[in-house]
Amino acid sequence: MAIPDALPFINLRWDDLLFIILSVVLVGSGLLVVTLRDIIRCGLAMMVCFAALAGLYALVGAPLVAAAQVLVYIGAISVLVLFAIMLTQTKAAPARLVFQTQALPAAIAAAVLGLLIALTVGATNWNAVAAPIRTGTAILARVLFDQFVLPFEIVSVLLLAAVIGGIFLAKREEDGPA
Amino acid sequence: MPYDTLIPLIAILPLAGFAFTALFGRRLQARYGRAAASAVPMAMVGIAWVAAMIVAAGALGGSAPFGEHGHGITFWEWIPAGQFSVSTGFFVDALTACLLIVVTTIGLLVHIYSLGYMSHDGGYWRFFAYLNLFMFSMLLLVLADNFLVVFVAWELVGLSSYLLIGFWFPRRSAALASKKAFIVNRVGDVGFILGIMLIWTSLHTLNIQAVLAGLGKIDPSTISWIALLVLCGAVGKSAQFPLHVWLPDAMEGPTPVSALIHAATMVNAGVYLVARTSPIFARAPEIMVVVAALGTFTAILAASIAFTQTDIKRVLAYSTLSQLGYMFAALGVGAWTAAIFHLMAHGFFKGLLFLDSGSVIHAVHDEQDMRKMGGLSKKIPITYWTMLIGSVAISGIPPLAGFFSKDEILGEAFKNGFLWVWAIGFLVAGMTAFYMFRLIGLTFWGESRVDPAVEPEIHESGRAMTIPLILLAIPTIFIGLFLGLPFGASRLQGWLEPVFGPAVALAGRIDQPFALAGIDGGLILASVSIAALGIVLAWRFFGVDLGPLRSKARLSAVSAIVGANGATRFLYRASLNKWWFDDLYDLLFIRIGGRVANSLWWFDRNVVDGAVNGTGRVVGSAGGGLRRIQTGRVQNYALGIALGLIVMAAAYLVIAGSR
Amino acid sequence: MSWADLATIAPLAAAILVAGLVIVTDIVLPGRRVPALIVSFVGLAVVAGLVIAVGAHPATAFAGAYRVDDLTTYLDLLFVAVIALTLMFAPDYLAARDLPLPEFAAVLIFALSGVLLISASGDLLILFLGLELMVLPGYLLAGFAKRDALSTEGAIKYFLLGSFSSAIFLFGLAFVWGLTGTTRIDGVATALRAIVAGSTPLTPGLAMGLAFLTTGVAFKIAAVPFHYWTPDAYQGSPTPVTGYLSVVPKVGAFALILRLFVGALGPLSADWDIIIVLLAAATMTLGNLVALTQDSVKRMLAYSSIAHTGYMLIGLAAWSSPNSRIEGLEGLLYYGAAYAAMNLGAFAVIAALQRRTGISSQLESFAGLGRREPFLAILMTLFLLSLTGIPPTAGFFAKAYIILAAVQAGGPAGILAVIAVLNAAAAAFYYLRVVVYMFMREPRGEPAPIFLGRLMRLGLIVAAVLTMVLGLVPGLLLPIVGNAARALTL
Amino acid sequence: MNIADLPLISLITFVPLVGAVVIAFLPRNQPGAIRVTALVFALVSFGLSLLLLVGFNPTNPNFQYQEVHDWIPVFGIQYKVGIDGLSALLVVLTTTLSWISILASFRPIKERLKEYMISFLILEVGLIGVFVALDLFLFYIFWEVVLVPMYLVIGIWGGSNRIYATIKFVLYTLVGSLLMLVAILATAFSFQGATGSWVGAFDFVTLRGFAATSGFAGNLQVFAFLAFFLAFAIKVPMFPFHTWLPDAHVEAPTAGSVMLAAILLKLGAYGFIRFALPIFPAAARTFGPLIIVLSLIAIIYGAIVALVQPDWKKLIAYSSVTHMGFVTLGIFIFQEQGLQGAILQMINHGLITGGLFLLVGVMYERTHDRTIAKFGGLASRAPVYSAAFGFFVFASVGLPGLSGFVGEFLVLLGSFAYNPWVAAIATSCMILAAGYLLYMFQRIFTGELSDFLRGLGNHLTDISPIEMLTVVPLAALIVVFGLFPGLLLHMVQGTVTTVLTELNGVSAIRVFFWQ
Amino acid sequence: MSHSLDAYLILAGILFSIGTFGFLARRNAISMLMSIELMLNAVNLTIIAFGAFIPTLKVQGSVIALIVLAVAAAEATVGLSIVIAIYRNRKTPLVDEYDTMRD
Repeated sequence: MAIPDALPFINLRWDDLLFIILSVVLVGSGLLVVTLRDIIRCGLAMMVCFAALAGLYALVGAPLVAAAQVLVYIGAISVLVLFAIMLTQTKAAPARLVFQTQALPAAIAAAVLGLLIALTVGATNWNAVAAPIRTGTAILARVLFDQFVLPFEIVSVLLLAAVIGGIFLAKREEDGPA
Repeated sequence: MPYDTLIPLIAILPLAGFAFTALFGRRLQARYGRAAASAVPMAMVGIAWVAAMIVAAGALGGSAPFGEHGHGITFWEWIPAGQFSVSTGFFVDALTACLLIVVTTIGLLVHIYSLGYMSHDGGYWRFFAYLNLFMFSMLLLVLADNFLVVFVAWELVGLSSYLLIGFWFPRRSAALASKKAFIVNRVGDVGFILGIMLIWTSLHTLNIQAVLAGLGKIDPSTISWIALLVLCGAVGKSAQFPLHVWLPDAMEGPTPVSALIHAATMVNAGVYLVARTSPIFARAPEIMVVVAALGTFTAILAASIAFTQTDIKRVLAYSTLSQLGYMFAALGVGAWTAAIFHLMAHGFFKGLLFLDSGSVIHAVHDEQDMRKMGGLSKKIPITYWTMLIGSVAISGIPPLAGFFSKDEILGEAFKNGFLWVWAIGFLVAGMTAFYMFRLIGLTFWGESRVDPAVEPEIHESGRAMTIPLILLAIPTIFIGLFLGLPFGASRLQGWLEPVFGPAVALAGRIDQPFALAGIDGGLILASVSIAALGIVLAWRFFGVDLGPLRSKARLSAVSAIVGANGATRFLYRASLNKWWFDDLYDLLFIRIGGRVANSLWWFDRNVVDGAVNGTGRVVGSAGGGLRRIQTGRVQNYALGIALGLIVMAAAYLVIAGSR
Repeated sequence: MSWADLATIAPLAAAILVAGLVIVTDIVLPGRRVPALIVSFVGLAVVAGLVIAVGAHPATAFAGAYRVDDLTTYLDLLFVAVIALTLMFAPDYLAARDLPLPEFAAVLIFALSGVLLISASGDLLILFLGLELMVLPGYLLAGFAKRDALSTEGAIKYFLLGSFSSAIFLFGLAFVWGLTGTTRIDGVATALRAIVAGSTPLTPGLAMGLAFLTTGVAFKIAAVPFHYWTPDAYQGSPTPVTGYLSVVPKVGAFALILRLFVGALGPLSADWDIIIVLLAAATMTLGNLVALTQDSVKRMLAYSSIAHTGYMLIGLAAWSSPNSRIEGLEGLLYYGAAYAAMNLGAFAVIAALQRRTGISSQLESFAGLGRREPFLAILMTLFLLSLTGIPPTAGFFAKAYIILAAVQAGGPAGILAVIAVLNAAAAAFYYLRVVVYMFMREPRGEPAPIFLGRLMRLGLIVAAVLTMVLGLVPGLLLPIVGNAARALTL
Repeated sequence: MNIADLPLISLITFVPLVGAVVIAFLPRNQPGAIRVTALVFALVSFGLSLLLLVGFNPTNPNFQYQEVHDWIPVFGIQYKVGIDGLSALLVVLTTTLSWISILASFRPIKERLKEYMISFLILEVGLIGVFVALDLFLFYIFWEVVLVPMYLVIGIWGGSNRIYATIKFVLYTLVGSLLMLVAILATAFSFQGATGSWVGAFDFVTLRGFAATSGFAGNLQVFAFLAFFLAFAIKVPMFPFHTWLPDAHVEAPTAGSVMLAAILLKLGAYGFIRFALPIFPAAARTFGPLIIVLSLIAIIYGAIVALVQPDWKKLIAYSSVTHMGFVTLGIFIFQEQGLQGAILQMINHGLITGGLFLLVGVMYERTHDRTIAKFGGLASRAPVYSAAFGFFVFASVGLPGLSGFVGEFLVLLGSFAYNPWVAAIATSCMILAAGYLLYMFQRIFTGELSDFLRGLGNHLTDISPIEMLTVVPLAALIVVFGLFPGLLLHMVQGTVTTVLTELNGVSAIRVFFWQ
Repeated sequence: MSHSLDAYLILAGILFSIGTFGFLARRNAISMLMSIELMLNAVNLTIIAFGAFIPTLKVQGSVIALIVLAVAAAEATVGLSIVIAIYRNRKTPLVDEYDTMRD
């Protein structure tokens, strides 16, 4: 089966097309995350956003990270966030103002920041190669448990600390005022 | 006893008396009575007098170790400041001797007089302590061989004067007068001390004899400056215009003080200083003119004020000013011997007059206003007669002391070409005679205007007071004859020749032979006549009650003359208000000065300190402003961070781009 | 991973183990405070011992990702001491508020492992993880008094902004990593040296990365204008935590700066030093000015700790001048120790005052302390004088050292010296105002008596002795600090 | 054991500290024991300081009784103390006034006696330390140590506005002294840069030698001198940095005012002579004329402002401004007599103003008021007191024969040699001094007894023997030094010669358009 | 485009600034938390992109991204626990109402 390298008519390569689609989804869902009124929908948009990211990771040749993204973000963090939303929603909350009074300055600042990043990126010679290099899972594993074994262990400590503290903070007091 | 022991004793004894009385006088007086409190100071002054007389005799006689040019003793190096060194020491020559005689004699008599005069005062012991302090200071002044030590004494004299003028300090006027005296004196002292500094920077010594010997080494303009600055000091202490204002007020002190300090001794310090430094002035002829001008102006100014004063002591105070003016005039015309002559004569007769006035005041129960006296001649005869002698002496009637000394001044002025000095001095002689007899007339002659309640209690003072009067009357009569004769080459001239010789030579004064039948006779005649004229006029207006001579006072005539026209009214007011000098100084230094001081203080609080506090406030309010960026809202903070990040990125990009 | 690697990371491992043990102790003996404390203190002693033992032989592990040198040893000991002191100050305060000690100790010791990691990191990733391991427990500790509205408010502010800045920091790290091609610190330095040596201008990407990194660390050390979280987090936190927060994350972040800016980005110092100078000037000035206006002593000390950040930054600015490489770092490190002693002490006194709940840290509550509680008042005075920089206290010598370095550096840093002393003079006002209240004002009403626990008292005495000793005989610490500084610069 | 073997200076310096520690352990409810302990330790220090004079050799130009111990060897910082004539005198002045102040505090201080005495003894430690330190770093430490006890003394035992006054005092002083710290460090570094070694970088003797041989760079001198100048000028205090002084004086308790006036103000002048001139001679020459102008302003301005002060202590405070103006004038004319006069004036001002403040305190104890307008006629109710006060007033006026005169005269003489007009302006202060002091004396002591005083009834007693005991030593010294100033001048001749030798042959630095 | 590092980096930059905007503008604590997650993901994207396009960073990129992922998880844990704790106290998730401490 020979799929042409590039799309007909617009002379767009498949992976480029995929990139564009994923980018649009990413940016679009990202914007939804920060603009939607209903916070639950924000959470859902965030999951979409993370999914698009996972796609991009796969596209650029990091399938393991893509998998991890799906597992950790969509599977864990987003769910966590949704639980938290459930726990902290009062009925009145969504009706109230979503944005700060400083939303406009915030937008401008964010835009300037984005512009700055884009401009610097464009103006910088990164010594990059022309095509993405795939990272094999095997080599990844070897590197992770050899070269990066210390960070790996530490991350586990970090998670342990976070969990211990988190449980303490989040748990309901038996005798306290709830 | 060798002189080297005797000379220091003259000064140290009164100091010891002061220290003793200051420390123990109060307890002695409380426990053993007044006599006990005054015994030590009296004894000290008495012994000092004896010592002074022996020393003076030695010095005037030219015996060893004094010789012609005096004898010095050095004690210890006072200020050893590297190159600068001052030693304390005494120096006695004929000039010192003359002053020693005046100071210790009058001092002793005033001490005796005070035994009576102050006998009812609670601060008796204190008074004697102060008097002793004054004696020490004054003796130190005349004995010192060094300008800086002279200055020390100069200020100590000022201190004692301050203490004595303010002796009755609960009286506000006394306190004010003492303060005024000290401060006005200090004005002069500033000049003096600057002069001392100039002397040292020019000659690197402050020993008086060494300085006088080394004058040739410095240039004339410096000498002029030195002379001018030294003169400042003299003007202050001798109360010459424009620093004359303190002396009349100083009459707030007890009368013995006025006699001793403000007539006979301290005020002579300026004359003494100028005489002592005569070679300096002789080398600065233009400053001599200044001296003469100040002297004559003060003489006539004070005499004109004395015309109308009603306070008996004030009349005498202005008279003192006027006589000091004579002395300065003499110093200015180069008649140094005459100045010292007048100084001594004036010391005795003015001391007498003041003590007399004290006796009068005592008699009329502390009344000083002559308008409330009159007709006292019978009730207090010793006082009356001695005061009359003093008045005659000051008026310049021969053969009393004032005649000789004043006439010598006028004569020298005339002969040395200072005709204006002579003319004014001549006029002042008449004025002096007039106001002195006005005083006599108002006080002793005519009808009594004394408060009827006091009238019956008027009586002559006790012996402690009258004996000094009599003792002082003797030199008042005879000292002129003793010192002033023979005319031309008098005894005093002989004594002081070694002291003033160099200056006279430098100044190039004419040393004409005395001619009784010539010019000198004429001058004598003229001055005696004008004195007589003054006396007669005074008799005419203020009455006379002198044995066979009797006439009523014509006070209405006085008012008529005063009120005759605008000019006379002005002159009267001017005289009465002392030519408004006190008002002028009050305006300048108290009101305007006070305003300046207050505004400077305002400046200090609001501008200088305001800047300090303002800095604090600015910093504080900056903090207050800055704390408001801490709104408490996380998003604001985050925005701040984001903006910071953008700025930082921009900064780094700029930095990177500029490499 | 080899045995040698394990030996080298022994202190870190021990710290983590201790944290775990504390939790286990709590599970075995629930609700008991003393065992947890004993385990903690013994564990800390073991950690300290290991630090010394390992530090005797500088080594690297994990192929350079983890390096132990004299700087590591110095910082580690300092951090262990601070954690120990915090554990001395906290129990009374926590007990009074019915807060559990074991969790507190465990989280605290987790944070310790974070800073141990920072001080020993030879790798950017380790650095980042150390940072996270340091700050995450910090967020938790800030909100430790979870029923207290202020505590949780402080915690969420701290957390949100902290995460924001972590993201920024990480972004910067990514850029630097991308441009230098390595995460190893010495590798980064080598790569940058090559870049600087070339005549090409600094790439915008690198500049951008630098900006993100600077912002990130400036936030962590609470430099103006990234300081906003500090007053709120400090004020809200339980007071012993505030003491901890004002020292460990700050000095830890400075350790990170030393590893990152000096160790890795050192070749670019010509680019970042002026930024540091500006940050330092703004930081001390704003910190002091706003502290002037505070009525709450706790919040005032929060602002003052911002000002102290500024002073410490001077050391960094001085480092970037070749005249004063060593002195700048020495000053910074010395300051860290002095600051730790005096600031912990000062907060501990407030904590002691607040032993009973409901006592505010308003100036008013210090009124008459000199009469009521002379021991506390005198110690507080000592700490405040040291914070002011009055000799012969630690704060003075530290400030003098920093200023010496700045003077040596000359140029903009020299001007910083002058700004610093003017600031110090202004700061005297608010520090001494507390003294005024303690000794020169009388309390309103009848304030309740204060009970000092033995541990608290001991801790205060230790802090005070350190404050004095570091000022009187700075020579004790100077060689150590000198070695630490040289370890970094050579 | 030989006296020379004892670390005499350290003993003198730290004996009061031992006293402070001892007092800290005394029970609060035994005020008598606390008082006596404080006095005893101050007296021990005083006695030891007299030993210092006994063994002092004025002909030896070097610092004597030196003690040197390494302190922070990395920077060559040492514990190095020693004295020359100048510091010896100031040390003895300090120890003298310390025990007098403590004695004078026996009755007035009833509250928090323990803390008070501790503060005072620590204050003494700091003050002595400043005068004996020969290491710049050590000097700075003692310099700052002085600040804290004084801050507490004013702030705790002071008057109604004490907190404002004490904070102003501390902040003002700190601004100057911290800049001085920068300058000290810069100087040390500059030395290190020139010699390549930290050894001696903080050692005064070494720095002085370096300044005399190679000399510090011009811009360093200018900066460092200005920083030193600010610190010292604030302490002196020179116009326009003087405004903390009236506030501090008015609010401080009696003994605090005494120490403030008598010793603390000397720190600045001492700093000028000891450090600023020898180490930065060229810069000193550069700014000399400016400082002379400021001194003249201080002399005249302080006197004029003193004229209209309504508060007893404030008046004396402003008189301090003018008196210290003489000191700075004497220093900065760089002339032998001027410098000697300045040093004399420092000692004399300590004795005289110290005495004045003690006496004001005596009356404040009885009246609890210092408003001059409320007084009047005191001399008739308290004659001994008035006499004592009068004595000190005239000493302050500069009456010859008392010590104040010699110092003032030498300063004036020196300034006359420098420039007659300078001398003329300064001398005119003699009139003003007489003016404000006698005006004060007149208002308080003469006239009728005021209603306010009459209202006090029997509380208005004359001075008590203990109070008399506090001022008699000062009065005696004033007389002795007035008659035999050589006692002091011989002591400081070496210092003066050394300082001036170092200044000679150095020319001013050009700073912008100046010089 | 998909073969260009710049494209990925710019995309990451956009995502980062979207996150920034959300963080600055949203009132809800959880929204802010989500915004932070967006920003962290932007960083991760950057890291992955570098790893993919720069040969020397080849394997590292993925590893680092994984670790960052874990860190993000830890942060989220802590954050959410704090949010829950404060919600118990304040009964509102709106962060801008937590302004008891200010000035």
